[in-house]
Amino acid sequence: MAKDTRLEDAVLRGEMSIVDFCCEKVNGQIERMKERNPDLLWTLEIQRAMWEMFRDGHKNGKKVIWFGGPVPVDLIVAFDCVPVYLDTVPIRLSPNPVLAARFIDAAEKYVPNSMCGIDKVELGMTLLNQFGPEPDAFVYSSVPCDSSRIAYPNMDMILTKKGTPCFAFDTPFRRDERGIQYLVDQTKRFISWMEELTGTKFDQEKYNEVCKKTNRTFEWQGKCAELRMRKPCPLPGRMLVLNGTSNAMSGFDAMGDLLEKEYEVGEMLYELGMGPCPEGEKHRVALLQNMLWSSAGTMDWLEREYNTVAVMDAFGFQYGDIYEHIGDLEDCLRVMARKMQNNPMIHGASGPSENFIYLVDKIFENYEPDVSMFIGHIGCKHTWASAKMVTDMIQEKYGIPSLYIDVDGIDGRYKSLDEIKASVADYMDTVVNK
Amino acid sequence: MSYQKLFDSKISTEAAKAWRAQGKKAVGTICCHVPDEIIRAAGILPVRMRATDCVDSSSGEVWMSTFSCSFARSILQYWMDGVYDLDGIVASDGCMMPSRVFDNAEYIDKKNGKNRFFYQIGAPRIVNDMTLSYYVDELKELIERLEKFSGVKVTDEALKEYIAKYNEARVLVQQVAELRKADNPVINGQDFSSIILAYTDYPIEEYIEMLKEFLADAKNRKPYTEQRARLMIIGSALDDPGYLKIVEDKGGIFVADALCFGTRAFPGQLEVDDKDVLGSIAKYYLERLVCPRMMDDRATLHEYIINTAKEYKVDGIIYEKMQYCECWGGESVLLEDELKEAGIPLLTVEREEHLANAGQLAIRAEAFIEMIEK
Amino acid sequence: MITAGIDCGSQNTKGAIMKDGKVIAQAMQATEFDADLAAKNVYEKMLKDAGITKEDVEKLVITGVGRDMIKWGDNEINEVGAAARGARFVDPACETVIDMGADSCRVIRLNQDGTVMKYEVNDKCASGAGTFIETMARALQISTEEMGDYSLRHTKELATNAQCVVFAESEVISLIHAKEKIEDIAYGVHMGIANRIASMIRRVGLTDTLVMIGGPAYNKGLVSCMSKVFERDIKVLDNNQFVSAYGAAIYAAEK
Amino acid sequence: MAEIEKVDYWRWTESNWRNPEIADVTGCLLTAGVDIGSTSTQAVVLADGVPFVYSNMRTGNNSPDSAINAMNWALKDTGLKTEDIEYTIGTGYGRVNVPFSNKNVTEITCHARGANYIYGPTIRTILDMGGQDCKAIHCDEKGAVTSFMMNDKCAAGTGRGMEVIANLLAVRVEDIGELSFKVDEEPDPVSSTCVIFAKSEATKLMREGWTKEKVLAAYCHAMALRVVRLLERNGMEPDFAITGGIAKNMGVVKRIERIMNVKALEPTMDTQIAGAVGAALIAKDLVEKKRAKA
Ligand SMILES: Nc1ncnc2c1ncn2[C@@H]1O[C@H](COP(=O)(O)OP(=O)(O)O)[C@@H](O)[C@H]1O
Ligand SMILES: Nc1ncnc2c1ncn2[C@@H]1O[C@H](COP(=O)(O)OP(=O)(O)O)[C@@H](O)[C@H]1O
Ligand code: SF4
Ligand code: SF4
Ligand code: SF4
Repeated sequence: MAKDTRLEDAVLRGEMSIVDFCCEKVNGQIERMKERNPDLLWTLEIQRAMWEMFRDGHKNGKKVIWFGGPVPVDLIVAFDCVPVYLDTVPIRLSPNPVLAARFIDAAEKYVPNSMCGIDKVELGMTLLNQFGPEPDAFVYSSVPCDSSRIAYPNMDMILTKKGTPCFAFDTPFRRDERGIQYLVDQTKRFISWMEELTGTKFDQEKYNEVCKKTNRTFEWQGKCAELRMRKPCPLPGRMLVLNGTSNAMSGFDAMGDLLEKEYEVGEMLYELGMGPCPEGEKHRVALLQNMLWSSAGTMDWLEREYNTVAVMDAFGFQYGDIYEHIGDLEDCLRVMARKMQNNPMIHGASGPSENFIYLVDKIFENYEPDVSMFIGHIGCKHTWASAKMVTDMIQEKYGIPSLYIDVDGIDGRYKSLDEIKASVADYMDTVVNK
Repeated sequence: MSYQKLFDSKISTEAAKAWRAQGKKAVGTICCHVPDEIIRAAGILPVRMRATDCVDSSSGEVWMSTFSCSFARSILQYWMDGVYDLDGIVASDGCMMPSRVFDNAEYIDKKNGKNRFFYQIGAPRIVNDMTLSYYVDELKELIERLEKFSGVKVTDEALKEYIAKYNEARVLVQQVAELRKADNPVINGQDFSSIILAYTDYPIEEYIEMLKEFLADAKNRKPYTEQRARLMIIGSALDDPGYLKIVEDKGGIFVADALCFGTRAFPGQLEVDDKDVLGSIAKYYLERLVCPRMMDDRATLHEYIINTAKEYKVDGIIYEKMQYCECWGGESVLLEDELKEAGIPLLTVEREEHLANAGQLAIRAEAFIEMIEK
Repeated sequence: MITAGIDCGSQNTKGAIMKDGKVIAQAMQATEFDADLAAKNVYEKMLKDAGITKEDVEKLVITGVGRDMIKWGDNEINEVGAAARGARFVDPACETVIDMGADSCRVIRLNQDGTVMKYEVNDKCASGAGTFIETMARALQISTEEMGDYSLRHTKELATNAQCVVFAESEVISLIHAKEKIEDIAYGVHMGIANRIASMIRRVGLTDTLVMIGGPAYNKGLVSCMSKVFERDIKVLDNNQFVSAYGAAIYAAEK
Repeated sequence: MAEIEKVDYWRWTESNWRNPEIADVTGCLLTAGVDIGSTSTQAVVLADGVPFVYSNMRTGNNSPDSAINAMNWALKDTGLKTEDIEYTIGTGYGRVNVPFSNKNVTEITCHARGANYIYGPTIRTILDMGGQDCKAIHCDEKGAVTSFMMNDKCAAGTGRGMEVIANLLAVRVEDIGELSFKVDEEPDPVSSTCVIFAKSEATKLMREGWTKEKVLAAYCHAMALRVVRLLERNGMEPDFAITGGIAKNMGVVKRIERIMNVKALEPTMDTQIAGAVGAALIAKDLVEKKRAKA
């Protein structure tokens, strides 16, 4: 039976918005899941909650705010607006190369094809104006990543022409005290800007509520991360993708609920001595760059074929900061600033390479992987340009060599799942299993 | 001493060698937010690093991968090969590529037990009062480090002295650029590019002398008369007059540019506020037009390009994009349409630091010239 | 114990039969479209040469890019593992192996115990492999085998720049028009390849000993250019085209 | 030991032509264009701006010889000699090597002018697909170039790749187009259009039991996709036409039309001579301009 591609075709013809597509897709998945695997429904709920929130934002009388890079999301939520984390779009579209290609090609009309697929999709979607609800504002930052530093200001200019207000944070290159203060100062301006945008005053009470929810999200996320440190690791590698979403949705109950559930299930599996590897965990791998969004199937396959589980990826790894003095605005702003600086992969492992090296070192220390893979997204040239330093460190300190392969995490046309698997298999056979 | 050195684009290390022979320090600088005035005031010679004539960047590639801008990668190669024998590097985070040159150079240096001087300035990408004060703080820290390193105290007097010198050079370079406005200019693109590149290697005093001598002699030079089209060049870092030569051999003449190694590096004058000398420096460097690394002055950059093209009576613009250079690569989104609106023809070409496919550039350039010649 | 290995390359299929750590037969044939047939022919020829039958062979292992096409082996091993084993067999001291074939190039760094420490594979552009040289030889109107000798006789350090096989071909032709000598052009071509694979080698780490295997290793001009780039001798093993087939046969004898 | 080439499947047919409607050219203004491409060479002679004779042959290893041979072949049996031509323009990648030319002009300018003549003044977008490169050209109603774009660095997706495949599969390049439609379902494009890797990929597919037709379809498909990107980047404005040798390969042309959802204009003459015709027309303009001045 041929696959039903009516939804995809509608998007390709420009007749359906991305948001509607994602909502329909996720609802379809949920229906199927109800029949086949009702136990796993919880894994999809967050997707539904998020995409429907994007879709219905205007209907619910809220402002829809696009954001890219590290920005104080909790404040957007506290102003009762819908925060749309743009990176979720390319990541959501990437498993379908044809769909991603529509937006990538639209962007490539202007920008070089070497630009990161994440940013190409975001720019392409803006050029084609196909997200769905028109954004009421766009907030972004000068993340230390060239691709987004080019894509965002371009999107800013396109949106500004239409009269959409935009706000840009200047992310300091280094992580230090001066940088934190710098971000706090900018955030204060951002609060006034939001007041003007929404026509409401900043509400400390509402913000406190959001802080609590965010804390809950990061506490559970921390616990899930700890679960992954256990041996055998009870959670599948594929779920690492969620780390991206958690950032965008941390201020909502749904995210905390999901992670709590993930933790419960993981704890249960651990008790039962079960995990994603059918014959028990033989190896654990750390991904030095991002998750393979376009080919997450590689993770399932590694578990099945090699009993090897991905325990952490460098772009999803968080040592999430927690608000300690909720109610103390100055203190909370500092925590937020720290989050903005520490966030490893809201386009993260960027800034000075030493941050990246430090981050990966922490992963090896905490998760004790015995396999190291740099499955490098080609768009992310600045991580590629630190890769040797990082892998040299791993070799010297932990005695583990690293596999390098080039992939396009968003554009599946670059390398197929089979090609990626073949390269990984060669490595597993020759270097890991000797 | 003659000004002929101005026309030799090869990297010259003699000035740095002579400087260091006196027991003084010389550092490499990378990118546009490193104020040379400060480095000189600390008694240190700044040498702006470039990669002219680098044929093989395979060692650079080992560290920075094939997915890196070859200009940046070649600088790392030169650094590793010892082409630049200097006491350290001061960089500003222009785009991520030079930042990685800096990171890798520092890492390799430590690994080899050398421990030279390394400092990277975090330069804002947005211009307002808040970012300016952040930049001032970054420069203050730079000064502290430099003082410790060279043992020379950076005083306001010294800063003012060098500001005056660099201002003088700015005026002179602008005068050289003026020459290009003539219908039959006495310098072409290759000449101008070499003149700008010379600035990277020599102490400012020496550079000023050379410029003065050249300007005094300029009217004796034979004007270029055979050109079929007046061109402007914009895009990624270009430190190779040989590249311009290919186009000029086909009958074009470059009369204007918007390049890192071009007029754009010497705009206006650094106005000093006696009460806040460092602040004046910061203001000048932050506010001057640099490149698409800045996030909020794209419109000004585009305006600059269009106005310059008009002012210099340009027939067409050649926009060269280094492979893997996002910074310049992504500028087309709005620029293309704006140029179209202004009626300025545009040719976009990809390139690499090492001039590999000269023939391909030649054919594009020639066809472009045929298209725009009057 | 008798084992066999077959290396089904993109251009040639090579085979070896080993008995107690010694090679007793080897054969080679162009792979062409029917990899299965080529492998069968190679296998039969070897059996005949060795004077044994299939039943005498305890285990047959297949390697090479075409290994998926051959279903009658007892096991398979990937190209990296085979090359590593083979190279260690022929030269027990080797640390880094450059395995160049018709379309591909791999650089493999070995641990002391002969297992693979790390490796690099070029699979995006054919500009650093045998076919590149073949195409240039055709443009120069000499045979691939002659390229090496011509290059060794160069009198000038000509540089060629183009990476793409096709553009390189026209570059070579324009050099001929420019009356450059074939010797110098051949040298330029080899130097270009050596420079292109230099970063692969540096990435796995430059060791004291480098060995080269695969068909292009017969090309003395190429080898000499590589020696020049790395400032050290490149060892070329005997029977270098068969090394991976040995590796497969050795793997068959393990466990 | 020189290599023995068995049958050269990539050798497309060379041709020459004479306009049957022009019997006598005495008194006519004769101008010529010689296009020395990477793969093919054409010589076209115009009589008062109307095509009189042309030849189309393979470029040899020596461009000046190719130019002379092509010209001689075109003029064969006309009683004319190269010297009888008033003005000749050389174009193509070997344009500087036309010994008897008065001037040289790039193939981009010439193709636009030639296409304007062949397809009429409504032509706005021209895709020139040759042996080693691909160009998307925009022009105005006079056939003057307004913008253009070429493939960079990598020759993937050009005629040379097609020739390699032709040789590999033992199919004549002329037959590729037709054969490539003899498939039940359009296969996915080959993933690599690199000249070398496409060969190994095609070999691999053949080993997996694909038919020749299917492999050809997959290759034509990939090639079409590649050039479409170039077209999209430069913008597509009708009317649209394809020139160059690959324009004769319907396997690629039809696929481009399908992907872009446009119809290319039907050529009225050999698409490979567009460049040379353009050169000869520019030659005519120059002579007329000069005469007007004098
Ligand atoms: N004597 C030789 N001199 C130079 N090159 C050779 C020689 N023999 C083989 N080659 C080259 O080696 C390549 C084939 O090597 P091989 O290892 O068999 O490749 P593969 O394993 O990819 O089939 C061809 O490109 C060929 O040109
Ligand atoms: N009748 C034909 N059918 C299909 N392909 C053809 C035909 N004639 C020529 N070609 C192809 O066209 C290409 C040459 O195109 P051409 O425009 O002449 O190139 P160039 O101008 O670069 O020399 C060759 O690769 C050849 O294979
Ligand atoms: S993956 Fe890398 S290049 Fe892409 S957006 Fe993130 S940080 Fe930037
Ligand atoms: S701006 Fe472009 S050319 Fe300059 S260093 Fe960055 S990537 Fe390279
Ligand atoms: S066509 Fe040329 S450059 Fe492109 S991948 Fe192939 S060999 Fe490399």
